[in-house]
Amino acid sequence: MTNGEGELLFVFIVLPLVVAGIMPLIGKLSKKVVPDILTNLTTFFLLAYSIIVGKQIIFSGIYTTKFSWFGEPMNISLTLDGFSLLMLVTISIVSFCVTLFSIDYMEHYGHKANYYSLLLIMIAGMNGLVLSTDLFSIYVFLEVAAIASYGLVAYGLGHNELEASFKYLMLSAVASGFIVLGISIIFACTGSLTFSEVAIGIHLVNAKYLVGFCAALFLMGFGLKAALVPFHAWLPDAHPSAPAPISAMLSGVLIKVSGAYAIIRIFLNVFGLTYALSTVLMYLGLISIFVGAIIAIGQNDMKRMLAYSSISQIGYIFIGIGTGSPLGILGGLFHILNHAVFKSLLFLNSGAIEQATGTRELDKMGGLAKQMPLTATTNAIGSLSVAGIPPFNGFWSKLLIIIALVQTQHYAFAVLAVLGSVITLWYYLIIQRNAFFGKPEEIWKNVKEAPFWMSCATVILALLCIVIGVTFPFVIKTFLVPATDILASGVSYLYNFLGY
Amino acid sequence: MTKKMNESFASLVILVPIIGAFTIPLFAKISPRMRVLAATIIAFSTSLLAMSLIPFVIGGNEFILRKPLILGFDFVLIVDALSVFMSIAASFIGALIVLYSAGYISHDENQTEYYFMVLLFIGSMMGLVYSANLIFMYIFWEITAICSWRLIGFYRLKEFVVKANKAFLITFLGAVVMLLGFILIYNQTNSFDLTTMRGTMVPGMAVLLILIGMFSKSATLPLHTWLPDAGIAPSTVTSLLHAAVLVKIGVYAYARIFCWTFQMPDTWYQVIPVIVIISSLVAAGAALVENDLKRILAYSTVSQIGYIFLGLSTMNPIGIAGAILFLLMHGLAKGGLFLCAGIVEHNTHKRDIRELGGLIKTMPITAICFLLCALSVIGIPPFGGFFSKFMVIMGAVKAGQFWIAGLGLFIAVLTAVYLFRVFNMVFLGDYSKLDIDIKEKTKSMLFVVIVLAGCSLLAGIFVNYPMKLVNVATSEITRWLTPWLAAQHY
Amino acid sequence: MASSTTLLISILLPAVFAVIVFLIPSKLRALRNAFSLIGAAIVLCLGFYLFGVKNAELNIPWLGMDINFDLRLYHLNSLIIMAVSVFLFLITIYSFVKMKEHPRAREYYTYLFLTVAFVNGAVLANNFVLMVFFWESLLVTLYGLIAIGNKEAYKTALKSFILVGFCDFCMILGIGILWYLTGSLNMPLAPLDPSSSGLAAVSCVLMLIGALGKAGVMPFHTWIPDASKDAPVTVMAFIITVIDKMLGIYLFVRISLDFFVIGMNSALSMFLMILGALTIIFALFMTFVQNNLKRMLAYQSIGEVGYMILGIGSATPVGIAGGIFYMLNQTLFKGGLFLSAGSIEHRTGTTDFDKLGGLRNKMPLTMICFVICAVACCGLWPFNGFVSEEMVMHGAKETGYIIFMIAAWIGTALTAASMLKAAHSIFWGKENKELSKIKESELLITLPIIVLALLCIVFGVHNYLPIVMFVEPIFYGYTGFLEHSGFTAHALNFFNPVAITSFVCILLGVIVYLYGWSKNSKNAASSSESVRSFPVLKNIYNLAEAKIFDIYDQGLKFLKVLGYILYYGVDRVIDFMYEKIIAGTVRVVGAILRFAHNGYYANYLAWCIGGLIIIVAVISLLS
Amino acid sequence: MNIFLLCGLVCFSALAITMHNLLKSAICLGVASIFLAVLFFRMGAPYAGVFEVSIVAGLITVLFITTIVLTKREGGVKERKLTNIFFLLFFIIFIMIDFFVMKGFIGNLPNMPVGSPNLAENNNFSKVLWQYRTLDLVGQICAIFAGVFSVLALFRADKKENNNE
Repeated sequence: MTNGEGELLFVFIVLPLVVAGIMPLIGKLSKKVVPDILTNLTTFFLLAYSIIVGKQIIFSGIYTTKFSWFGEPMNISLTLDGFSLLMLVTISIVSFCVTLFSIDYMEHYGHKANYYSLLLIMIAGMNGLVLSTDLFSIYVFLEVAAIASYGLVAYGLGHNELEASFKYLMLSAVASGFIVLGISIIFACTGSLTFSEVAIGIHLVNAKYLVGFCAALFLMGFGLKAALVPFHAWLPDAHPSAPAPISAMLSGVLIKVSGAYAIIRIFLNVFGLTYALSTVLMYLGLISIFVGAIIAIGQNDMKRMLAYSSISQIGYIFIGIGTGSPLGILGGLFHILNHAVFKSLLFLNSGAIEQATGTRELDKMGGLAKQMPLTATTNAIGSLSVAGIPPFNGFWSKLLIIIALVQTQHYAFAVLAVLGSVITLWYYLIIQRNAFFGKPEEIWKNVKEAPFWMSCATVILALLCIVIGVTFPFVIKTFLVPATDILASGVSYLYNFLGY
Repeated sequence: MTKKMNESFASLVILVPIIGAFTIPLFAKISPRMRVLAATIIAFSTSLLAMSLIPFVIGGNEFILRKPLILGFDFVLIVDALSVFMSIAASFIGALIVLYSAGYISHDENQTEYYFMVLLFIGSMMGLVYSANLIFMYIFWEITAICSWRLIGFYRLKEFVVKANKAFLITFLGAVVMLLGFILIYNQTNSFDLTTMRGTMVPGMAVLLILIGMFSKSATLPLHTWLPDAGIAPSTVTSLLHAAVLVKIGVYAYARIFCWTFQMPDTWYQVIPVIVIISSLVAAGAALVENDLKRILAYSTVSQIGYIFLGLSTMNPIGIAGAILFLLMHGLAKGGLFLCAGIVEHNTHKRDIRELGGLIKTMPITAICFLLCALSVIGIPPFGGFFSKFMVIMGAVKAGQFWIAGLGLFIAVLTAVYLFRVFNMVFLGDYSKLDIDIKEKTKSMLFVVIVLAGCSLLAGIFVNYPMKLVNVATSEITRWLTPWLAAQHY
Repeated sequence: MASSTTLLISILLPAVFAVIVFLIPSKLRALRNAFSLIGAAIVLCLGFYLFGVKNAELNIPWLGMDINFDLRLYHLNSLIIMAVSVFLFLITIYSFVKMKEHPRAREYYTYLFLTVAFVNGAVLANNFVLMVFFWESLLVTLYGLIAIGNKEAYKTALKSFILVGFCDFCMILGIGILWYLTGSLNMPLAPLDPSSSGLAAVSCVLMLIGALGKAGVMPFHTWIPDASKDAPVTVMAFIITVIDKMLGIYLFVRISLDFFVIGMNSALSMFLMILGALTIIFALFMTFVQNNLKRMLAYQSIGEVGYMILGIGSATPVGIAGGIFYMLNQTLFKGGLFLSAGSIEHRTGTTDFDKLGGLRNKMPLTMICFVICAVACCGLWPFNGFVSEEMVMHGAKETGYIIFMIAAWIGTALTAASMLKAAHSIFWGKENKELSKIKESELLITLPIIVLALLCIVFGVHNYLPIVMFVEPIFYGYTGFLEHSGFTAHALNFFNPVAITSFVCILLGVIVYLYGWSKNSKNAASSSESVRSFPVLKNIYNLAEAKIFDIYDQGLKFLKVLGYILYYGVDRVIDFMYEKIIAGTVRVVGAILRFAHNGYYANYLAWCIGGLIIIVAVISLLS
Repeated sequence: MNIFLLCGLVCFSALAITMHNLLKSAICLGVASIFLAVLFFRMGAPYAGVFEVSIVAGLITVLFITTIVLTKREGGVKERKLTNIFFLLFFIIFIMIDFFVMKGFIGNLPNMPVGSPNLAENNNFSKVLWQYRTLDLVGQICAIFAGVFSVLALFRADKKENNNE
């Protein structure tokens, strides 16, 4: 615990906030150019910063900050351990590519400044959520990101955009209600809200049923945010109407941060993964894999199909984490990173197609590979890595998850997970067949390739897919192993590190 | 050959085609001719590299290159007689096919992707052949699945792409189930490295799963329907798939995993020959009834693959040697058959054999090459096919399975019947049906077909040269087998 | 050991000649003819030299796993090599003229020499794998030789390829099982007793199928009559009558002497003799009915194979010797008959009885040789046929079963009748107008026929010469054969019961023919009508015409039906399973689930609350 | 006494949902929040009670009523018959479960561990907010920013429509 470097961590929240604040003013000056540059600079800086800070973290253990402001002792405790570093890096990668993509994409939406401010607030909320060590601050930052995302989902102002965003708002309001109920019960039991004290408190007062009830509440609340199956209904409606970069941000990162991160952090580090929790997590994961995959096959709208596929991939993450074995957790976390990368790539691709052809209907699209070669190749890479074909990154995380399942004797789960990835490949081949691989239709004769910035974003993500796939040992060693050690050590991690 | 040389050659054999594949788009920018030239040079250099490993391996010594990564996924290359023989067979025929495709798809579009995928295919095949780590073997296995998906869907028509998807899905299902089998083994021996696990007993469940994967890749009965459907691809692709590379992967994996390394529970040694013989019987029956030229040849591949599996599953030296030799002979002969079919289709644009007839007058060379290759596939002596089929049958007999050997010979007669049915219908018979006059156009296509037919004949007559390498490979495989064989009262 | 290399040369030389002949462009016909004649001559000398060299051995390591390239020369195969080389020489001379204007003559000569090379190889081989290698290569040359016939010849070529191929594959299985029992692929020195174990019997039967299938025994014979119609007559004469018969019987003898021990009156010998008898009866009944000379001779050659099997099958010394001697004689007179049929066809263009007639003064030489060979074939007294047939009869008598004797007698009678029919309708029948200006065929054609006819006479009259020189040495190695081997003693004396009965049968045959001839208004060609219309025989003949007994056609129908069953029964079902069932179920389930997502907010909320309740219940239950 | 307030709160909010007329349901919502405020005061959370009365009961209800009046769409929102019955059924089940489960929890709710520094009794609301929960303050700022900007984004439409650049 080195004080003094607190400022380093605080930057993650303050910088996007400040830039978001001044963005409307800049919006007045110049409609398009300056906001673009400014936002891309901030997201790029965040990306570089998280990697650099990450480097130090790896060598010097955990970062907690306590610093004073204008003389008064402020106790803002932010922790950056391996797991939150991994999430930070994921957030910044996807947000950088999304902002790059939206330079061209948001042209015809108008009012970029507004859009960027909301986006930056969402990033700030997510960063805050990842860094916080306190149950209630997780809830607060969760709400921040949620509010920003309501606004962004409804950005298109069309009838169904508004309706989808309203539905999303209402459902997450209910979810937050249950989360607050859970937090208050925990507060009642342990008298405090910071992870370490809650962990100690729970350990002292052996209220097993109470903790179980709170776990259920959290699972419902954060599960809805993470679009697990019984609570997934809002995602497939929110995505088609949201603008492409937003749905990339939404299903690429927001689900994982506000849903998966919260559940994993609380269940593994605070409550400690009991047999009941792990079975519930695994069964939920399995159901969401199959429900998501099977519905996705019948879809005709490309974005709805990608939304359902996100639900199914989230299922893989939860199955991985649910096993509780270090390898399973490693696989789950690796899948968080991979899924963020290739799912946002696929959404950005669908955005590019929508902008070029104006339609999202799969059966209307002909062989676009001729006119849009770059988008076709990146989409192919993305689809193959989702399905878990070896040279790309998706394969390694699924492989680790399946090995963990087999090692913990969950053979049925392993077989079903494998079947899930076959069905995943099936509907991605349907996309390929309809959108790119078939004979070019006449009406798309004059379709042009996606503009520069959009294709540049997709290429970066596609390269990332390949690079992670090929250099997976390096990626695992630097980012994932520290995160896994923390989670695998479970509740004991809090005793010796954070009990100040 | 110093150790350094072998190491470099082994890794070169894999890297040259894969990196070469990536350079093809660059050459395409220069000019179409350059692209074709580059592709053929790369393909032939791969096969030359593979052949250069023979002197090292013929002495019977093997060479293992190991690069440890995390979690037991260390990258292991093994250069021994089995892998060298397999890589030569695959790369030589692959190179010929690339040469042939220069003439064949000269006027189709997206050829760059075609050459890229073919070279990537050969490269990943080399990778698979030399890798001794189950996970890397799986990786190359999947890359070939991707390449075959793109190649089968080459003509981009809607129903063709549906067939390509079907092929990709079935092979992926099999491969993923096989991966489960690997993980079961990993669970038991917690290592993926084959070199350290020679002779260990493997649980029945893992065997079943891995077999499903192999059967899906090399198209044996329950999972074979994708291979005839893949007939819609350009015939260079089908010949690449059927003869040279794709179907051989499953069989090679069987040889490397179940003959070279693991020992299966005893019931499996009775069950596999039965499955495999039924598969080749059904495929032979189907080939007798089919009317599409390429589908017949595809079904005949399915039935010949049955023989290779039969040879390998007999677990005695002569059976295994026969199966390994079969790989080469079948590759040459079936490649020739497909390329002749390619010439016929290229000129007449007809695929249904009932519409064709009397082509021997206009295309004499193709007809003769077709006949020679057909005889080699049937297994008639002066051609190489005879020795391999003979040894496989002898292996089956020595393993005590007389009924299966008898059925095998009956299937050989069936093969003769349907191959000659095709030959009579397409090349002999009355010429009136075809109105357009067909001449044998491109010389490069003919040259390749003649080379393949010649190789089948020469391989038959001078069979003792390939046999040397095969004997070394068999002795290596049976090194751990002999105590087990003794136990089986042979 | 210079002689061991000559073994190798005897295989490679004809092959080299074949390649050279193939390379000579078809236009330079003269050069090619000359070259093939010289080649044939060299092969002839080689044959005689090898016959001189009694024993030779050669083994070179070949494929490892005790498959090695070893050849062994001893009396039996040197005899066959010599005979084949003699015939090669005669046929090459004959083909100069006959095949002059044939479009694919180049291929013909190539296949001819290749066949001789493979025959030498097959006969000399001492390792089973090597023997099968050469044996099956003959399939290819046989296919080639028949395919160069007339336009429809490729169908018969395929038929012969499939039938003989099937028999060869049975032989491979037999060899495999023998290998399984004896453990070595070399020709076993210690013969195996087939009755010792079920497997040995199966292996022996399978190898016999292989041997006899080649020789053209009953079930697998149907390709020979078709081949006689389609293939060129020289091919019929040389390949099918000489080479196949010799090779088949050679292997048959090796099986019954070296590989297995077939005791007298043992089950196996009984099986063989019944097979022989049936073949004789069936084939010769068919012979008598034919009205084309070539088809008649083809059926007759099948009949003669029946005699050989009867002889060797009886497993008595005199029977075996008789069978082998019969083989030699058969090649002579059958070859002669075919060649004379060839010369008739060369001149008149057809060999149908009703188109021919009254050629006796137009083609005197052919007529004389034809008659000599025909008479030798019937087994009339002074000729070689009589000697060998009588030995076969003695062998059959020694086994004690009279039934086989009766079959042989019927056979002789029918042969006599059919030969008389042929000779009478071709040479003595009414003059045919168009054939008025027919001349005798050139010297080059008649010379081989004359040589063969002379050989028939010599082998008949001085029969101790061939027996002592050719047949007897075969048995030197085997015990229990030489004591009572007085073959030569009663060779030619006519006055023993067996010889007399056979003479009576010939007379019976002549009477049957005369009766038939007189009944059908003196027309020789239709003289067999009366037998044809015999009540029981009539419908058998109709069935035979309708190819009921033709194993190839029935086999093809069976395979077609099997193919349909397998294709629609198994393959399409599996494909249906992938296409419809799996894809269908997934889509249906997908549709059901999609129905649940109907976009109402209340539904989604209900889902969430329901999920919460379930999770609470599960957690409280489990923890 | 608390129980009566609780029942009042519950039935008024139920009424708010099932009422057809928008205006009436807004008023019911206001009354329900007043009940809640009284409950807060009775249970010794004065600050919470103050906030509840002033903001939720006052401001939000006023906002609802003004918007409903301004938009003049008196017509009620007719939910489908099915959802009403379903809602009622669901509501009753939830109440019953709640009744049983809560009894078990409240029974063994451990007493509040005394002496943790940031409990409300021994220091005032502001100290807690500023000293101990400063991070949440930052969160509040972000939330306000998010609210403002999303309103800005959502209502930018009319400007875009009329000058439709």
